[in-house]
Amino acid sequence: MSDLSRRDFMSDQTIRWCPGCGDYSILAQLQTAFAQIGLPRERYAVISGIGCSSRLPYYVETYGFHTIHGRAPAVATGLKLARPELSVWVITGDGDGLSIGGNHLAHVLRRNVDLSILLFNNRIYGLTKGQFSPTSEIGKRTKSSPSGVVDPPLNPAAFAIGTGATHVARSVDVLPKHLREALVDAHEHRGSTFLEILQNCNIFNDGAFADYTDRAHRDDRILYLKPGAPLVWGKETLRGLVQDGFGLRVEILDGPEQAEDCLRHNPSDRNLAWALATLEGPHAPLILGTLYQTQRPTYESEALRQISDARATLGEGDIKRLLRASDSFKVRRE
Amino acid sequence: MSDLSRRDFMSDQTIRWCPGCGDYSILAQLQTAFAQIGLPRERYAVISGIGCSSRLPYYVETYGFHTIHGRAPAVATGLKLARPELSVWVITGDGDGLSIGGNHLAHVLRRNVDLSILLFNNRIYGLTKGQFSPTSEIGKRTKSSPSGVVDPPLNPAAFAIGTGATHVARSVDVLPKHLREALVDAHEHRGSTFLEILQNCNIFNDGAFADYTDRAHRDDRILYLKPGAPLVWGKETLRGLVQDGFGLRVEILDGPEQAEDCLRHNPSDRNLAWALATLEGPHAPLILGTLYQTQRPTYESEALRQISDARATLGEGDIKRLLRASDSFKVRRE
Amino acid sequence: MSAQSIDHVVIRFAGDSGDGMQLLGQQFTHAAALDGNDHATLPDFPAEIRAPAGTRGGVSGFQIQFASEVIHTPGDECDVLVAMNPAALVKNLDDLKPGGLAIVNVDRFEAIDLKKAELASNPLTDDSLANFRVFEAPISTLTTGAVEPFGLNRKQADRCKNFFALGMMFWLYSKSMDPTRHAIERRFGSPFREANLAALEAGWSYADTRELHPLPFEVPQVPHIPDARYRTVTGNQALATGLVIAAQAVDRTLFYGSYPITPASDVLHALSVFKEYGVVTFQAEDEIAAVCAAIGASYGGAVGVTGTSGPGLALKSEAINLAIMAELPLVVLNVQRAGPSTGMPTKTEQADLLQAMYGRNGDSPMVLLAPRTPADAFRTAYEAVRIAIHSMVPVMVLSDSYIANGAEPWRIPDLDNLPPIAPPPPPSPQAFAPYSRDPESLARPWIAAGTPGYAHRIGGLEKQDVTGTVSYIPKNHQRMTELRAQKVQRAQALLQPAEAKGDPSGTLLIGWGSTYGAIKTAVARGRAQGHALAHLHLRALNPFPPGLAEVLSRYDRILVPELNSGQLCQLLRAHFLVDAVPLSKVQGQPFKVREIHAAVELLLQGEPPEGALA
Amino acid sequence: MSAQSIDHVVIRFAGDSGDGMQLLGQQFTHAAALDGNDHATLPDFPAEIRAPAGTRGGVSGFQIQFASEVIHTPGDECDVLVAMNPAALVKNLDDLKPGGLAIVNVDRFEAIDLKKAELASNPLTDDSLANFRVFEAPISTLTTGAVEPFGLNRKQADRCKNFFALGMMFWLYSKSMDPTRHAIERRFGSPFREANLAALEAGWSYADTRELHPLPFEVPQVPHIPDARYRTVTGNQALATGLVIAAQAVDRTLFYGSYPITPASDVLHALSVFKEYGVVTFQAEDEIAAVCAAIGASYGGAVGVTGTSGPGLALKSEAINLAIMAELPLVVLNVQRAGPSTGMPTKTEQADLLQAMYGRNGDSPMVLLAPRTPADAFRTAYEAVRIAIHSMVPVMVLSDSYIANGAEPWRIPDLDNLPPIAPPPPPSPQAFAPYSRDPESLARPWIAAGTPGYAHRIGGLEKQDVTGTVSYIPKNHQRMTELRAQKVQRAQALLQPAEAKGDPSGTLLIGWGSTYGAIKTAVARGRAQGHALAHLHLRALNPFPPGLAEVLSRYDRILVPELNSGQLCQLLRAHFLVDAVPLSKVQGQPFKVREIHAAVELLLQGEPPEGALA
Ligand SMILES: Cc1ncc(C[n+]2csc(CCOP(=O)(O)OP(=O)(O)O)c2C)c(N)n1
Ligand SMILES: Cc1ncc(C[n+]2csc(CCOP(=O)(O)OP(=O)(O)O)c2C)c(N)n1
Ligand code: SF4
Ligand code: SF4
Ligand SMILES: [Mg+2]
Ligand SMILES: [Mg+2]
Repeated sequence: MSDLSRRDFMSDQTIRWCPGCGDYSILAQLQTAFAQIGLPRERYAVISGIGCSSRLPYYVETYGFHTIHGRAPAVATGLKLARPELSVWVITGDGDGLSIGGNHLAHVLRRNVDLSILLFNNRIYGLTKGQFSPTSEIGKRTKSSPSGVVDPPLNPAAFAIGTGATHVARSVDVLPKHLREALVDAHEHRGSTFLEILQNCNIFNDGAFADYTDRAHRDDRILYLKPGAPLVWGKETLRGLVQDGFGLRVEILDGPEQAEDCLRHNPSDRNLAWALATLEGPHAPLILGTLYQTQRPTYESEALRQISDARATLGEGDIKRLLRASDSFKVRRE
Repeated sequence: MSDLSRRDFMSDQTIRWCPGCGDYSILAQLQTAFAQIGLPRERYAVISGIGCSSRLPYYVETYGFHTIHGRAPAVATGLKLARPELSVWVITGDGDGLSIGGNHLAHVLRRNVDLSILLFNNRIYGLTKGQFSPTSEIGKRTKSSPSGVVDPPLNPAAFAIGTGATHVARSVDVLPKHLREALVDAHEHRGSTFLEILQNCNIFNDGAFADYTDRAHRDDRILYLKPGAPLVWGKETLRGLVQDGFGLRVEILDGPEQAEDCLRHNPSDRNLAWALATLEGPHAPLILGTLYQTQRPTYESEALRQISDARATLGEGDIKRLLRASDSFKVRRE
Repeated sequence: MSAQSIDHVVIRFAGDSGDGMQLLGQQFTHAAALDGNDHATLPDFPAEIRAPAGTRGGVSGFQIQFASEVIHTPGDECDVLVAMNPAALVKNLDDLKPGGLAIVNVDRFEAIDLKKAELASNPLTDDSLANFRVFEAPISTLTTGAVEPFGLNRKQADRCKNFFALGMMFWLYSKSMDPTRHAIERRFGSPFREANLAALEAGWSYADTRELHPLPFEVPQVPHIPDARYRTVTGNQALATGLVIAAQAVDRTLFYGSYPITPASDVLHALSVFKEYGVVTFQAEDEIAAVCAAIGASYGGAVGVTGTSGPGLALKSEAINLAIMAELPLVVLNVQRAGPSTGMPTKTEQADLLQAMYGRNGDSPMVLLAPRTPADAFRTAYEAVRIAIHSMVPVMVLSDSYIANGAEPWRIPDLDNLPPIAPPPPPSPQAFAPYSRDPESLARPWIAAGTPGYAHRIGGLEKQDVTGTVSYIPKNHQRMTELRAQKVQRAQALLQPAEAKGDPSGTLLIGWGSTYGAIKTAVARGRAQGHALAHLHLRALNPFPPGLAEVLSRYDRILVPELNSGQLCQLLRAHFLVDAVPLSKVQGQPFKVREIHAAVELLLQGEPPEGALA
Repeated sequence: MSAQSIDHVVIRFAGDSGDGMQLLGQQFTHAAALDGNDHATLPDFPAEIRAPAGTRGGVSGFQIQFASEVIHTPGDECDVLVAMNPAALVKNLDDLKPGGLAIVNVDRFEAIDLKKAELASNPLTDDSLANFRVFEAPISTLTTGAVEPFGLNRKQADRCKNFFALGMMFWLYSKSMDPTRHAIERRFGSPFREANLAALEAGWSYADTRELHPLPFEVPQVPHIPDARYRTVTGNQALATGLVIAAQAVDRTLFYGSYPITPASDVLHALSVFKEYGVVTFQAEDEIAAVCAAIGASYGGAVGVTGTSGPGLALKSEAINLAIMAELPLVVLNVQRAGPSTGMPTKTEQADLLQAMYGRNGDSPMVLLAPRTPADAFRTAYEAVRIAIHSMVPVMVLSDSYIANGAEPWRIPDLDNLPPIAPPPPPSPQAFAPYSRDPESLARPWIAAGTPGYAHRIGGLEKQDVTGTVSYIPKNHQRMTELRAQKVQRAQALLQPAEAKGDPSGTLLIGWGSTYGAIKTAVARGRAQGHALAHLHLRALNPFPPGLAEVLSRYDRILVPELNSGQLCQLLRAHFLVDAVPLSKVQGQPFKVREIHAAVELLLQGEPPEGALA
């Protein structure tokens, strides 16, 4: 295995996030995951848009590009087509990735460019000081919604599944190990990974996920997805998901033995993933892990294969032939 | 009922579509639907982007605005907020609405602005003379994909459901009556309707839907959705959909009596809608009608209610009070 | 206790971005305002929400000049610098007057603090402060002591130290603490209310007992202030207010479509609380949707406005062109910041002028206006709506970060004195053609979608003159291109004629936007020294105001100070073929008076004025 | 059969957009090329795919001038007009020379056809054609007859009529039909192949037997043509070819990110077939993604190129600024069309110059180049890549619809004569700093992401000089702003010095881009009449070429003909304080030689030159 450590991926730049911001933890796990994956530094490229989250590339000792608001998936697509051998990461926020950049995100997911896309969802615009974002809840009062938000929030995982994404997962800033594993999974998936990372913005939206992630009740409110394992959770009360029509229902279980009756997770079932992504209701858990994963050829492999195929058939392009083309001529001398 | 006729909604402009284009039929049904709905001309506004399809507003004798590429949903949102009493229609294409304009479409659907959005899907860029679009099939050879498209297509209905749309339906240019009813439904739905209309571009993508819509086999390949009715179709061979896990399976039925065993359509079941929208496979039918419909407050009603609430509490805004604000002062005279 | 009277004072508060320096500055400003002092402020903060504590990059500053005479800038140099830590001290020392007073929170000068500030030695003990008077105050300790009774934890207690510092400054300038007491009472709940009040009092008493200065100062009120109501407004507040008043004047809904971006977001925030005035704010998914929604609203008869800053303006450019082609009224606020690209988002600059003028495909002229001071933004926003509706054109307002966040006293206007706003008179349905024109303004009729009898279609393709149908006829395109240009040109009729203030010949300084105060003060200073100088400040940049050519022709030399690489200068040279000389500052900071003054001196000596910035 | 020899001929084919006029024109062009005629073409078609048949709006035209001497334009007026229907006839009649020949498809002059063309009476029978020679040919009937054997339906048979018309013209100008025969054989399957061939032959025979003209004409080949290989290229083809050759010259992958838009799409089409050359084309979801992907590719070491037209350029402006700030090479093709907004998408214009120059937030200079003819687009694209990589800057190429679709003979270059393209030499990993600079060009090193030992971060925030870390230091921003400007300025070193052709004093005509041929011909004509005239044509618009100031100073009068409202004129006035006078045509059509000639005459008489267009 690699003898790299997190330290090898720490740049010399002062980190400019607020003390207590969830971004610190994500950064640490990303650096650790990079070491664990074991590629040399130069094989990683971290591409971001604009936002607090998008400052991340400055802090990672790899190639990095802090681009413009919402456009990181497009920049990353160009890079990946030019350098398919790189491990390319996209860092974005709920505003950057789902508001101004939603279309690029949708298209990169449908194309299945081999990128690991990390969406830091803090349900707020951090860098611009606290306006609501497309994932903010209805009724939330922010600087730009003093009477409460009226836009129903976008569901990031459902949105990603709807675009045809091949790998959709979720993790959270406060669970370092879970997050690290999700990051390594993202790297390993051939094609686009959409990893939503719930992240606390302690300045403008403190405690946005505390209902689920606070140590006090975490164990009772988080469902960790594992392929093949039953969809159950809870310590005080054991709960499980059962199929109900095309959807899911939460049931209280009498004991661990009942878990066997519950549905088992199958990440290759996109309809189940859809049901998991859209599950709502008073006892619905926070669902973490890989909701959906499938294999499809990547965009860049298909695009570049057309080039190698053409070369295999026609030979390496000959400039002279290009210049002359079929319709070139010498003037008939009279 | 209204004594308006289609003729009342025909403008004096020469129509500039290719002879044989599917757009003609859609235009005719829209004009007829307008007459049937029965509002006076000035109560309709038709807002489009750019594309062959987006030329439509010029041909309808109502208010109309041919805007810029991909942005019609945004223009329409502003109009609807300014004039909530109008019946506002958005005309867009698979390029206009799903490529450059995909993000505006996603956000207008999530917000549930009361708009009737008609996406003319011909799976090609018509106006720019035949490049592939986000709905073109893999492998398709076009001017910009001489070796075949490598981008997997976007599924418009699945995309719309993924954004949180409240009304998702599908129709086709060659079935005037079905189309007209779908248009009237779109108007009647309070909130955003996303109506995908399959449309033949006989110049650059002729016969794109012929496998399903040709008279010869139409009756065997189209499933018409009706609330409460079993999901069956076919004349030569009767087929039906049955539930299979979280998804659907096509079965050959022995006879009409077996239809009763098939699943029945429930447009308020979003998970079923998802399964219908993503159904694929050798015998999968073309599914037409309302895949999904639910009621949620519209964006403009909620946004404007904050204004009426404020006025109810604080009274009609008084300019003098605004100018003075709480921090105005007179200089203390010494 | 008596006090020593002085004419004007410049103070700067500097600390970490979490230290509450902006709040402190605002409270001091309010006190000065109530005392009838003229004042101008300059907040200067980092882009990060909580930039790393103790570092130079994390320093947040607030400067105010207040005076017993009319002033126009927040001042070049400070009389007093309040520094909450070493980074704040060293970063601002350059701007402290020789002999000026540095009030320093000595509790933050430990080795670790010096390291964070990248200092090799302690400025309090080495020679760096030799030229200044230094007052060392253990502000953190004293604050913690003062708030002890209220049961705050260490961090919470330390947060009160801005009010301690404010109390000291109130003593030093003999300001009443009542308004701040009220503000604390309104803003904070228990126990923070009590703690902050205690810190404020403690600061005052400390300054008094420790004799921060032998005698406190007093800045008397400005004589002959009209007995009117005033407010201290920032440029962004004034823009928002101007828009609301203008929409009411024309009796239409104000629609503001925007996407958050520094430093324009506060306009969105300000407008979104004006619900009872019928203002509709729409936070869009991006800048393109924001401007398009404003255009849609305007098509529906509302006053469609969109606001952004530089990079956002770039994104809006395609859609602004739609408004130009559709000939719909639209107001675009561009609160400029330092570019290009993301640049320096919280710093000021005037470098979007040529983007505003030309940043669209095709020949696409639009009206450009620029406010000169925070208060002036009210009138500029009002005029923008007026012209947009009068001429059926998009109008851009070029504000900047300095105006947006700076504050000054604003005399609340008498609404009856504002010019009326009226759309072109609509023709009868029979006589109606979408692109018929008012003979004076050349404006086409503004028919709100939904109006019975006028259904019609518009769009971004070239239009046939009068009928508005799509047209590819060559001569028609030429004619329409000319009409669009003339329409903008004719908006001159709504502008004040160009007027130079000062000497009727000699050297003319021309500026636009936020450089007003610095240029005006520099010209006054130069004239006091006997130079023949005048100042002309443009509110309208397209079209130029009537009479500008004539004014320009009267002067031998023309100097154009701008916070960009010479953009207005370029326009003046091209239009008037005058050898205007640029004075370009591109540092994310406003001009200092002395920089302009020095440039004038150099110019008069025949040297390139740029030397003034070296 | 003998033929009458003439020097040059202008013919125009006009019919419905479904009538195949463009194909017909291309075939005729190819025949002229093979005969060694110099030639220039002007296609002119509607935006609609199949605009309504028979209407004026639906007319598609193709004009070619071919000659036995060197020519530079497709000609002001036609010698022959081939009109397939009444709309095509009346719409083009203004451009037919008095006494010129109108070949008319009389089968399409029924009442219904006249109505579609909005004609009250039949031009063949009223007086409208009195000044012309008219040849009435029942082209539809004859074609249907000729193709009868091949079992086509009515519609299919009628589609062959363009080849019938072509056969007639081949007879009239004594051109060999072989190349067209081959083309038909390659392009069409049975039975269309046979039918089209039959139509072609029938047209020839008909012209021969019916004596379309007493004697056919012959345009001899241009004397002294170098014995080299040629191709007839359109501007878009030449751009695509230039890019591929440039990328090969620097041994990097060519990456082209684009979103379809008329008239730029053909560059995407052309490049997407060059797979075996390793060219990667990416059809993005919009223009923003297209340019961003090109920037990403360039960050990865590829030659990143993006292409679009006016409205698309507006959308790309924010991202181009990122390339300026990140100092990455990028080539942006802007194939201009008539604006503003959607404008007239298939018509030509040069009105994006100032958008290209200034349409970005902040001070954001970039290099601008413009090809002057279709063939010249090859060299311009090559130079654009060369400068982008040499100076690590974005470079924009301003082509237009006229160049994009027009064609002319191009002498295939000898690759050894092209200047080399080289990135700034990379420093050692130890000495590496992302924003260190080459002392000559000021370019920073171009390190492809993935290169071991050089990992670094870049972005759109202002950069610290040398290190490239984020910096808000005021003086640094000034310095970096100046460096970005100087870098563009220093690209002058790669440009040819400014040179005026013609008289050394008197009146100078300055142009840029596609107006080259018209200005050159007009200057020649004026000089032949004894006027002292010269012509200077700019390939580089930013920076201007070396020596331009000196050239300008030699002339008394400067006239700037442009297809816009005076944009280059504005830049020249501002930069050089010269009283340059604009000649502005904004009609979606190129200049005619006579318009420029007339403007010169007026100018020399002291009148405003605009009168020439009235
Ligand atoms: C074109 C453009 N529009 C707007 C902005 C201002 N802006 C910067 S970050 C941001 C949103 C940040 O929210 P999010 O993506 O959720 O990131 P966070 O700060 O919460 O991590 C906005 C609106 C910008 N920089 N550029
Ligand atoms: C900003 C911008 N980019 C590109 C174009 C060119 N363009 C016009 S329509 C179109 C796509 C049309 O496809 P679609 O929306 O599917 O409509 P259709 O013509 O097929 O009905 C494109 C790329 C444009 N007009 N504006
Ligand atoms: S504002 Fe919020 S998201 Fe941004 S750095 Fe601070 S805590 Fe983190
Ligand atoms: S190109 Fe296709 S979509 Fe466009 S008008 Fe013609 S047939 Fe219709
Ligand atoms: Mg966020
Ligand atoms: Mg289409």
